Amino acid sequence: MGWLKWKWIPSLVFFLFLLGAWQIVITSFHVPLWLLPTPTRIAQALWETRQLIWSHTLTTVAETTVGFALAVVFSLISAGVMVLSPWIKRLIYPFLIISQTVPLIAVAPLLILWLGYGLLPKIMIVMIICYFPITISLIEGLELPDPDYLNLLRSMGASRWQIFHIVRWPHALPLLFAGLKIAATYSVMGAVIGEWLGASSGLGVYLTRSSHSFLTDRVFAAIFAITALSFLYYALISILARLALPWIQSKNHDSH
Amino acid sequence: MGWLKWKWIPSLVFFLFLLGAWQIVITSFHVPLWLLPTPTRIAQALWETRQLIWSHTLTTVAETTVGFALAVVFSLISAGVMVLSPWIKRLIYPFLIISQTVPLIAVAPLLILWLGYGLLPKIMIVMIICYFPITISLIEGLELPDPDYLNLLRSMGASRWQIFHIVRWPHALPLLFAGLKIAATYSVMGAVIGEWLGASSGLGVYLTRSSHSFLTDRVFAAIFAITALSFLYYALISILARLALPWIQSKNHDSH
Amino acid sequence: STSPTPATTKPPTVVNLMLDWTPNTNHTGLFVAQEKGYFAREGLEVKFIQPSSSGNVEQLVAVGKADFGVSHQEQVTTARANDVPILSLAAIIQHNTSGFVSPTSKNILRAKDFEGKTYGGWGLPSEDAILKALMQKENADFSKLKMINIGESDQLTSLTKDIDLTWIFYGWTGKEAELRNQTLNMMWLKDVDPALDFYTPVVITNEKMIQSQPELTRQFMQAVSEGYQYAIKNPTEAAEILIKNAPEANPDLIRSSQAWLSPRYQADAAQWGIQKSEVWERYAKWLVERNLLPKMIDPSKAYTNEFLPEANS
Amino acid sequence: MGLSLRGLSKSYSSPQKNLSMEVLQPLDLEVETGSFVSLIGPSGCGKSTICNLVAGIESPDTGKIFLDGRAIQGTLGNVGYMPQKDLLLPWRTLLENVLLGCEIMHKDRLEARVEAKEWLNQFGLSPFSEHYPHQLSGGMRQRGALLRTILFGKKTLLLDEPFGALDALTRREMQRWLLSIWNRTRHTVLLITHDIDEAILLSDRVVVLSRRPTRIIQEFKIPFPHPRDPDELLLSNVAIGLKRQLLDLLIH
Amino acid sequence: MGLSLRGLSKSYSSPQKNLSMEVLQPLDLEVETGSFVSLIGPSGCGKSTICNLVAGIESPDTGKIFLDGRAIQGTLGNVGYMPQKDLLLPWRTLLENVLLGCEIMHKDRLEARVEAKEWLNQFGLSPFSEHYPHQLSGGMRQRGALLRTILFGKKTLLLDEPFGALDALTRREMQRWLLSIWNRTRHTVLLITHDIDEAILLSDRVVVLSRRPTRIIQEFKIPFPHPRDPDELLLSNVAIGLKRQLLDLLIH
Ligand SMILES: Nc1ncnc2c1ncn2[C@@H]1O[C@H](COP(=O)(O)OP(=O)(O)OP(=O)(O)O)[C@@H](O)[C@H]1O
Ligand SMILES: Nc1ncnc2c1ncn2[C@@H]1O[C@H](COP(=O)(O)OP(=O)(O)OP(=O)(O)O)[C@@H](O)[C@H]1O
Ligand SMILES: [Mg+2]
Ligand SMILES: [Mg+2]
Repeated sequence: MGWLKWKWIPSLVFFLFLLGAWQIVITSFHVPLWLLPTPTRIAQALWETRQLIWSHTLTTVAETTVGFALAVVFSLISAGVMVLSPWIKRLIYPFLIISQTVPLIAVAPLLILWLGYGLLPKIMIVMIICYFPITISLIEGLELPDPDYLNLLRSMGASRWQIFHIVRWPHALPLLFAGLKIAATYSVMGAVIGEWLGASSGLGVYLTRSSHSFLTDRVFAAIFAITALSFLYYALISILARLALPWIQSKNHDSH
Repeated sequence: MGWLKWKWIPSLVFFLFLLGAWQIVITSFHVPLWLLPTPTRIAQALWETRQLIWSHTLTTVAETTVGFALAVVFSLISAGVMVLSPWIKRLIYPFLIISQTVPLIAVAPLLILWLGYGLLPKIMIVMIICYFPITISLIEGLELPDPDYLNLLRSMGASRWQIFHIVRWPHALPLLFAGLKIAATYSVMGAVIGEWLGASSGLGVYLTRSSHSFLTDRVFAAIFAITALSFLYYALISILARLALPWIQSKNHDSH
Repeated sequence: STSPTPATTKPPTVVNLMLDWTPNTNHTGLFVAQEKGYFAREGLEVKFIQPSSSGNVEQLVAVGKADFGVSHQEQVTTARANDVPILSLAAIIQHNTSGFVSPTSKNILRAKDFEGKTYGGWGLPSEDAILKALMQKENADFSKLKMINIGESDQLTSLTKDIDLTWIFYGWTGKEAELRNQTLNMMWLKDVDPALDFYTPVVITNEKMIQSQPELTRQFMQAVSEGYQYAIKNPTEAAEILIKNAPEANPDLIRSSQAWLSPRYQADAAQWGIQKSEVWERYAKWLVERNLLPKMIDPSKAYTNEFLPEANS
Repeated sequence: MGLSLRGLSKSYSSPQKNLSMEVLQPLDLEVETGSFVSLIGPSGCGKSTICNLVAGIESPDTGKIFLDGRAIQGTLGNVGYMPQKDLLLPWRTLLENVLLGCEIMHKDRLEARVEAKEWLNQFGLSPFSEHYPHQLSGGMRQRGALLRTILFGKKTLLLDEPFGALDALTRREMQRWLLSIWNRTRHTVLLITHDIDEAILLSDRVVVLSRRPTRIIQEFKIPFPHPRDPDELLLSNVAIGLKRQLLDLLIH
Repeated sequence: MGLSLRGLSKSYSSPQKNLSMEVLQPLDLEVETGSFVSLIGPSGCGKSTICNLVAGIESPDTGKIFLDGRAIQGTLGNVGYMPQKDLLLPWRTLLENVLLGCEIMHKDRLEARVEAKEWLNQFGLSPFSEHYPHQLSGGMRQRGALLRTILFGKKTLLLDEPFGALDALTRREMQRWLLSIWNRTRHTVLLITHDIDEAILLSDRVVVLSRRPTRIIQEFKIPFPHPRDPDELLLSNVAIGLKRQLLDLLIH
């Protein structure tokens, strides 16, 4: 439980302080509920609709997990291909950059139009959002090992594949995990955008319905659930990274 | 004109080929215009509404530029403070991570509710989107110079501020520019989300109106304009980076 | 009654008007009032703002970020039941011109046929209730209708693909279907239950506005009213005014929509904009009976005709 | 037989002015099987380039390289190459690093491990076999790299300044190690060094290279028999005379 | 007067088992003003630690450091320190790097530039003053670092293996440079080296340190007068005798 360390205590205290301040300001200024609810109201809404939120969360988790996994698979394939063939890289790389500038919220409705209202378009949106940071960091990691390492292995007569899995891949792992963390942070947002644009269940649906019913406390409950879910993914990836990178782990430990 | 190099020719050819294929598929399968327009139709829509697009673009440019600039200012201040005071960093850093997991599209309507629908909420959204990547990379850059450099300067009796501007800052510059590039890529999307939720002009407004009038060719024209604008920002930052980092420039040139 | 004040003597009062959606023929009268100078004559400078479909006009008007807005009786009712202090000043269209549509090829003629079908909606709480009521009347099983939320997507295209029926405003989406030669079966909401012949859309403002600036409200409504009257009398010219103000929209759609909608603004009412208490009461009761409102609202506080101009003007 | 370079030349293109820079003039060199030859020469003269050519990482512009009569220029995996940097992979423990060659050659894992552990023991590295490189001192890392090169199992070794980064004492120890290993195994060794004492101590023959473009200025036979006593040898008059000669050659 | 260390001790805590590792036992050392003292000792014995203490980057556990009678332990900016790595800032040209000290001391820019250019000229670095460090060879970088230390303008210099990464020839050149500069300026120098020849060639006194925990085993006076002739000096019998003594001491 690395994240439950003493050093986070001040942050936690600060967070509770902020919540308290929020509560006091709202109640003392009589801000109406539909404008900004108090933390206790939000907690109450969370508790009252916990079953509803839970069932919506399951949908979102399914979309996010599948989309994320697919993004990882595609990243591995395309980064691998681009690293093994510089020619293909030169062909595709500019599109990677440009694709990132295409506004997702404008394209998402089209995706839904083409792919229907099932899980598919949300999975696609999550995948698109996650694909870029993972691929970019993976390519960088696979390409940047010290050429001296590569030459050493070449001098030993290692095959391309051996060089890949002995040098390039372990060298790319830390960067890959950095990319995965970013992707995890954004993945839930991708699913919510997708659901917002058309779905029958999911946290995005819960969010829209609450907002259309002027239930601002539930809107905040939805925001809380989405944030918590994203953070959970982030924490999971962080723990996975610790396990997968023992040498980095030992390095950081030694130097502190 | 570094980006107009021979090495991008294959990509360009490939891009034109894709456009051609798109055109042929649409026309030969008689896909209706409102489902997916041909590239020529999109180009036509771009040309016909060029003045309209231009005026909407100006609004978006204004929002993006101001939001981006503010994000840079806040990043500089907060990263500076966090680097100079590790205590404050420990207090704030977790919130930085968590803030990134808060779903912007859920919070954006609230922002508009609190700030009105003028330029302000869009600028805020752009700022929030840009702030994170800039700050994270800046902090990393400012914190990670080889401690031997810091010790060397300390041994010379340099002040904190001298160490900051002689070592930390130049060391952070390449990472800062990497963060700026990411921020530039996302900034336009932030403005479009803001406009989508309530505005009287901007590319997001053009996009929604076209979409609600079932003018799919103009929807694509809008997507094109947004992409082009984002890419322009990206290119600008890249050029700026070259000018600001002569030593990296010379390094890359030497090693190729 | 109001006496026109020359715009030259006083600087105009700035007024923010928030639409409910992309500029469309529901808004024609507003743009006419702008173009023809009715607002200016009343000493007003009106700024138009447009949200996306999931916008929050009601809250924005309630907090005063917008002075006036375009909304719907359903939203106003739900909002008031949640203590959001807004009210309706005029019904833009006298009768509900919305309804459920399905492609003719699917042969959905009655609510009984909804079973086993997919409905694509806006994510409004009232949708479930209306469809449920509709189906119960014919002893159909509501649980067999699949509900999905289609948000921003093109409803007509969705009808050809993933969904079987949806809820449209005939004056806009129905007209687009005609332009596309897409034939639809329409089930008008007003025919389902008299309670569902509610006002959609309406002009709204907040309670503070009518209390603190009744004169401004009256001036504003005077101009709006004249704008719609012009649109009723001159559909062709009104359409061109809207086209000028909504350059992003499809002019053909606007023209055909305007021709259809102009006679329906006022319809059988004595005056444009008039609202009846029973319409507000009926609909709110209907919702309360189905547990869709946290509490019954006071209809007399939800709307007012007070700011409409005298009938003879 | 052994390793022989015939008429090897190599130029690099200088990026700025599209000029080509001649590094090796046609160069001939013989390293007989089982002999120990040192190359010594000014910085930047092309010593590492020669190693890269023999290891097959780069190809010569002209000329051939023969290993036991077989032309091997441009082919890989023929010799054991220990580059100047230790290049231990940071994500592998010392043992895994040392086993790298066996893995690439698809040798039997278990057998290789047993052999590697025995060698690690001899090198005084047993307690550190599960350590990552950053947990080792410079000397340990360099010993690991040498061990990796030896365990790769080739009869011919290229050692490019193998002890460059070590302090005087560790360096002396390593030189003794290398000497004792070589006495047992009699590899064919081409050693690059900038330390004249080291060259005299270890080699059968020392080859002195000129500044760029590089040619061989002179060769010295080192007349001491094997096995050698390092402590006495270097302070002997013959060694001091050789050293003075070598220095003169390198300076002028 | 000069630099004097009195009863200096320092321990590091070992992270794994919360054990503390004693690096310096109480240690006394005098470096008279204008004299050149070399420290020599096995790797990891604490030589760099001594430098860090004198430079003020770290604080001693016990003991004091006096510079011309003033206690300076834990205070910064008193001596010119050249660490083992060259540590030229990659984003500054050679000239800007060399001027680092003047910038930190807020000296007059123009004057400093003129002086720096003259020194660069003397060091044979004039044509490279606008180059970035990665465009320089290792020798040039190290000369730049030495120049930066000298231009910092302190009378006392700490040089931690200043020529560690150089090949034999460049190293010889650099030693001559240092010798000739010192002959002119007569800085108080504390030099750390692992090269016995270098220590003999440059110093007035060589101090030999033991393995950890470190104490002084022995001191040697080097009896050659200044200015010295490097070529002859090292091959003289006195030097060879000293070298043998030093070696014996370090090995056993
Ligand atoms: N890839 C390359 N491209 C261009 N020039 C190169 C390249 N590799 C080496 N050189 C040049 O070739 C020359 C010889 O380099 P090499 O590394 O063989 O020298 P060396 O004798 O090993 O020097 P050192 O003792 O410093 O290791 C150098 O001047 C170097 O600048
Ligand atoms: N910050 C530190 N934390 C813990 N141990 C340290 C630290 N700095 C140095 N040491 C230990 O102190 C001892 C002395 O280190 P130091 O760097 O002074 O050695 P040195 O004599 O300079 O060696 P070398 O010749 O290899 O440079 C070493 O064993 C090292 O592991
Ligand atoms: Mg070399
Ligand atoms: Mg040291």
